[in-house]
Amino acid sequence: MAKKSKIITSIFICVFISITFCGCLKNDASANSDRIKYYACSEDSICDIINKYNNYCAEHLDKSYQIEIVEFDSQEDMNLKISTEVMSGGGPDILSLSQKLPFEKFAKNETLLDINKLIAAYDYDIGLGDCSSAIMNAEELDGKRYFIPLFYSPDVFISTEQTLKKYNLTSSDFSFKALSHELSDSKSTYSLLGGTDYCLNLFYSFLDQYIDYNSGSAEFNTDEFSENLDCIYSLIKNDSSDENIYYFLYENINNGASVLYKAMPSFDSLVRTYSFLEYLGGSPVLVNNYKRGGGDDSASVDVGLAFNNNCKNKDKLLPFIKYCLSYDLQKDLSIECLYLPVNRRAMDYCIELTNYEKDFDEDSSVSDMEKAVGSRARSAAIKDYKDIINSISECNLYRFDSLSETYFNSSVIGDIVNKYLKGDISKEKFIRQLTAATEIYLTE
Amino acid sequence: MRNRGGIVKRMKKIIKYIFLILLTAVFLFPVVYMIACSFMSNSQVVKMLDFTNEEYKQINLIPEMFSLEQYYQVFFRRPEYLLKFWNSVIMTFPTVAGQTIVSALAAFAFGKLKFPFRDKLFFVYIVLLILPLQVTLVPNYIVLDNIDLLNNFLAVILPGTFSAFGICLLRQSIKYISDSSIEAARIDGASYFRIFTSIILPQIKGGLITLVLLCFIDNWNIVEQPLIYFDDEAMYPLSIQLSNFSAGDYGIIFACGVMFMIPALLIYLYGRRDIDSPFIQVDKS
Amino acid sequence: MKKDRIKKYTLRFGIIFFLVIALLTYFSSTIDNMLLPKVKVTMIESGTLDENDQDINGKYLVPISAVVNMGDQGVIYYINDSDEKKTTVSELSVSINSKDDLFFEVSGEGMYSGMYVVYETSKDISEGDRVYVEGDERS
Amino acid sequence: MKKKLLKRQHREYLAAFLFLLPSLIGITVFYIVPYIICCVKSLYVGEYFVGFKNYTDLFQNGTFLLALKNTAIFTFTAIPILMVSSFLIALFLNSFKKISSFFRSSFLIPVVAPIASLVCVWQLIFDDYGAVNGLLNSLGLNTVEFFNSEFSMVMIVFIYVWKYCGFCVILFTAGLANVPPSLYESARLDGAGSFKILTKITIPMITPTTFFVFLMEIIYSFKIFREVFALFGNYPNENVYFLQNFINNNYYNLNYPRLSSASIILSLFIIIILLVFFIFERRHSFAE
Repeated sequence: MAKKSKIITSIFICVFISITFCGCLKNDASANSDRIKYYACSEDSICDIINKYNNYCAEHLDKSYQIEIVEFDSQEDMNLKISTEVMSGGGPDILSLSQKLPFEKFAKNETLLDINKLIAAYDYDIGLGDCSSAIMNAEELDGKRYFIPLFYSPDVFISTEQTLKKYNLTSSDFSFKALSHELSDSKSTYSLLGGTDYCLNLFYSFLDQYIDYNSGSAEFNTDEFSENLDCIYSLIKNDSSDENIYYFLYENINNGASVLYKAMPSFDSLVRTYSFLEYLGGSPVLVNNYKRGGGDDSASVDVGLAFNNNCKNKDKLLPFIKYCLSYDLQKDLSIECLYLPVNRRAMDYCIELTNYEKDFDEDSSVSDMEKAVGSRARSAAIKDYKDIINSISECNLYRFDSLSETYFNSSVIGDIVNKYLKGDISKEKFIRQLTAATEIYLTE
Repeated sequence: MRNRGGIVKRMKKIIKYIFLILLTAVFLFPVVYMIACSFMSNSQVVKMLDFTNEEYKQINLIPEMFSLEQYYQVFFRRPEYLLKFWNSVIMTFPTVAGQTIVSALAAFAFGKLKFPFRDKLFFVYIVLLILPLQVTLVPNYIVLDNIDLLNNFLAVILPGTFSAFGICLLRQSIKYISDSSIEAARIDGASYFRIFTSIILPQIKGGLITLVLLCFIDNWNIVEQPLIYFDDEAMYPLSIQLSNFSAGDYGIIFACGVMFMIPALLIYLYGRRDIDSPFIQVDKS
Repeated sequence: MKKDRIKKYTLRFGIIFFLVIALLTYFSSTIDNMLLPKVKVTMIESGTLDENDQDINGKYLVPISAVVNMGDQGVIYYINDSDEKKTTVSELSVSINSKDDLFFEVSGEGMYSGMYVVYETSKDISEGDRVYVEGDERS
Repeated sequence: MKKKLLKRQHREYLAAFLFLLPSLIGITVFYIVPYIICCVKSLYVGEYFVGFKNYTDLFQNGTFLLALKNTAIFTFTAIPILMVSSFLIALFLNSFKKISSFFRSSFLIPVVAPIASLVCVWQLIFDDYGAVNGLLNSLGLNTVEFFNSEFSMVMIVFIYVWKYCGFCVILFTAGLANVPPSLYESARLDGAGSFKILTKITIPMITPTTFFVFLMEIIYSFKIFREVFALFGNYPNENVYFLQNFINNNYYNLNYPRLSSASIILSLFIIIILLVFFIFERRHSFAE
C-alpha cells in the first residue's frame, strides 16, 4: 500500500508540473499585434522617418505595413524593457543605434537579424547598390550585415592654414602628437575643439581605437598607447575652453583662439564655414581625427538601424529598409537635419543645393567680391570633402558627438575616465583599471 | 580575602558590560547616524554627500542647524513620495499575509505529517528558496506574460506569497513541538485542521512573528521585480525611488529612509518578546 | 504586565502612523497647493497707448501692477506651461516705452500676444517657482 | 489492525497533500516552471539547439571564472565569519544573568534599516575621503581605497556580517536555550573546564540550529547583492566582480544563452553546498 501511494503521488507531481509547463509555453507563440514596433524615449530622427514611412504606406502599400511607435518616459526604463522583452522572445522589431545598448557585442549572440540572409531569403532588392559602397561594406562583418547606416559623418575637423602655421604645423603632416608638443611648449591659452565635452568625445574616440571588439582584445598595455595617452592628456588637460561657451565664432578659428572646429556633417554647413573663413582671409582646410598609426580615413554613423531577430513578420521590414535608403527620404532628411546621406544620388543633390551667395557683411546686398569668395570656398570645400568621403574605409557605430553616452563609455569606463581627466588617479592606476574593466566587458 | 574576590568579580562584570555597550554601539551606529542625518538641514546634507571636494568627511552626529525641513519636505511638499509609499504598502501587506498562511500550512505538513517523498520535496523547496533572483527573473517574465499578470500588483505579490522562505523557517519552529500533544489530539478524533489551528498555531507564535518581520523587510526593500514587471512609473514602490535618488533630491534621502523604516520597526517592537524566543520549547509566561 | 503595555503602545502608534500618512496622502495635493504662492494672471494683447502710432507689433499693454518698475526698465512674470503637470513662472525683463494710469506700454524680446502675465501674487515669486493660479480661466 | 493502520496512513497522506496544495501550486508556477524554462533555454542559442556548447564556452570565459572565484571567496569567508561571530556573541549574551532586552534587540535593528539610506552612510564611512580614511590619515597611514582595491571585499564582508549578525544571534540564543541545564551541572560536577563544556556539550547540542543558521546565511549571502549593486554599480573593480554582476551585465548584453547557463551553474554551486551539509546534518542527527 505505501509503495503504491508513493508512485501515485510522484506521477501526480510530474503530470502537474508538465501541465503548467505546456500551459505557460502554449500561448507563448500567440502573436500579439502583427505590426512592427519601435521603442522611443524621445523624438529622435528615427521617429520622423517612421512617421514619413507611415504616410508613404497609407498611399502606396497597405496599412498593415505601418510601424507603431511605443513611447517611454526615460532611457533606463526603455532599455530595461527592451532587454527583458528581447530575451523572453519578443521586443521591439527596430532598434536605433542611438539607444544606449552594447551593439558592438550583439554580433556574437544571434540577437540581431542578418540583413543579407533576409535579402537572399526574400530575394528583395533594398537599393544597396546606389548607396555609397565604402560605408555599407565597412558595416559588413564577414558576410553578415547587422547594421544599416542611414546618415554618417566623416571624422574630420576644420581649421585654417594660418592657425596651423601659428603652431608651425601644416594640414598635410598634421598629427595630434605634433600638435600637443607645440601646444605644451607655447604655454598659450587655447581652446582645442571649442567645447569641453568635445574634448571628452575626442578622448573616448582615442581610447576606442585601441579596442578591437571582434577579437575581443584591447592593447592598453603597449608603450605606444601610454605615449599617445600623454599627448592627448596634455592636450585636454590645459584646454581652457569655458564650460558652456562654444567657440564656433569664425573669428576664434581664424585668429587661432580655437584650434579645430567640428562642423555639422552636411555639405551645406561645410561650405558655409569654409566661405566665412575664406571671407575672413583664412584658407580653411580639413584635418583628420586622431588615427592610430595614421591609417586612412574613418567615419561614424549618425543615424543607423538594427533589427531584432525575434521579429515575427520579417518580410515587412524589407520595404521599410528600402524606403529608408530611398532617394527622396535621404534627400528630405539630409536637408532638414543637415545630415550627410548614404544614398549617392541624394548626396549629389545636396552638393548642387549648396548655394554660395552669402551676404557676409550683412549690408543686405551681395557684392561680386562676396560672390567670388563664396564660389572659391564652395569648390575648395567640395573638393576636400569628396576626397575624404571617397577614401573612407572604416565606420564606427556611434556618433562622435554622443560618444560619452554610449553603453561602454558611460557605464563601464565612465567614472574611471572622469577621475583620470580630473587628476584624481595617476596614469598607471588609470591604465590598470581601464584594462581590467575593458577585459571584463569584452569577455563577458 | 572575600571582598578582594568580590572586587575582581565586580571588575570582570564592569568590563563585560563595557564590552557589551561597545558591541551594541557598533551595531547601532549606522542607523543612529542615519536618523541624526535626517534632522540636518538640506544644504548640510548635500554638502556632506558631495565627494568632489578633497577634505575628509567628519562624522558629526550633531546637526549644524537642527531642522525638520527634511521631514517637512517629505510629508508636505512631495505628494508623489506618499503615493509611492502606498504602492509599497499595497505590494507588501498581501505578500506577507499570503506567505504566512501558505507557509504555516505547508510547514505543518512538512513538520509533523509523514508522506512519501517528504524529505526530497523539502530539499527541492530549499534549493528553490536559495536560488538567487536573477535565475528566475526572465523566465518569470515569460510566465507572467502568458498569464497576463504584467503591470499589475499581483505580478509581485504572487511570487512573493509562494516563496519557500517561510516554510523552512516555520518547519524549524514546528519541529520543537512535542509529538505527544498531537498524538493525544488525534486519538480524540480531532481532524488535522483542528489540530493545526488549536495546537500548532499557538505554539509557533514566535516563528510566525519572525516570519512576518523578515518577509516584510524583504518585500519592503524590493527593487528588481517591480522595475521589470511594471511598465508605468506611477506603480513603482518607494524603495525604487529611494534607490535611484537624483542629485536634486539628495537633501531628503535620510528623512525618507527613516519614514520608510518606521513600519518595519513597529512590527519588530510589536513582536519583540516572541522574536527573542522563536524556537524555544518551553513557552514563556 | 510590562510586555503587554509595550505591545499596546506600538499597536496604537502603528495605527496612528498609518492614519496620519493616509490623511497626508489624501490631502497632499491640496496642502501642496495651499503652500504655493497664489497668483492671479491676465492675458495681454499687443497694442499701443498713443493712438497715432500705427506700428503696434512688438509693443504690449500690461497692467501697472504686473510690472516691477525700475526706471525705464521693468520685470514681468509670465506662466510658461511647458511642463503640463506643474505650472511654473518665468521672469522676463522688458523696456517700458510709456505709461498711463492703467497700463504700461512695454516691449521685450520673447513676448507674444496671448501670454499670461501675473498681476497679483500672495508671496513674492522668483524664476522657475511653482505657483497656484487662482481663478484659472486659461484654456 | 493492519487495514485500520493503512486507512489512517492513507488519511494522513490526503491531509498532508491538502495542506501542501496551495504552496505546491505556487511553487510550481512561479519557481519550478521558470527554472525548467531557464534550463531548456540554456541549451539553445536563438533557435538552434547547441547542447552543452554554452557551458563549455562559459568555462573558457575569463570573466566567468573571475566571477566564480570572487563568489567562492566571498561565500567561504563571509559565512564562517558570520557563523563564528554570531555564535560568540550569543554565548557572550548568555553569560549575563540579567540582561535588559534592549541590548538583545538592538542587534536586529540593522536588518530593519532601509538599504538606500544605509548605502549613503557606507559611502560616507568608506569613501576615499570618508571617515575611516580620515582616521587613517590622522594616524599617518596612507588612505585605503575601499572602492577600488582588495579591501572592497573586506568592506562587503563587514557589511554582510554587520547586517545579518543580529538575526543569527537570536537563532543561536534560541538553540542555546534548548540545551537542558542538567547537562551543564553534571559536566561541571566531574570538573570539566568551561572550554571542555563548550566543545563537548554546547556545540553538539546546537547542531540542528547551526544547520538552520547556515541555511539562512546562504540565503542572505545572495540578498547582500542589493547593497553591492547600490555601492559599486554594474561594473565593480575586478576584486568584487561577483557571479550576479556577470548575470546582470549579460542581461543588458541581451545574451540570454550565457545568462541562463551561468544561472544554472550558480544553482548547481548552491545545490552541492547544500547536499554536503544536508548529509552532514543527517548523519549527525542520527548519531545524537
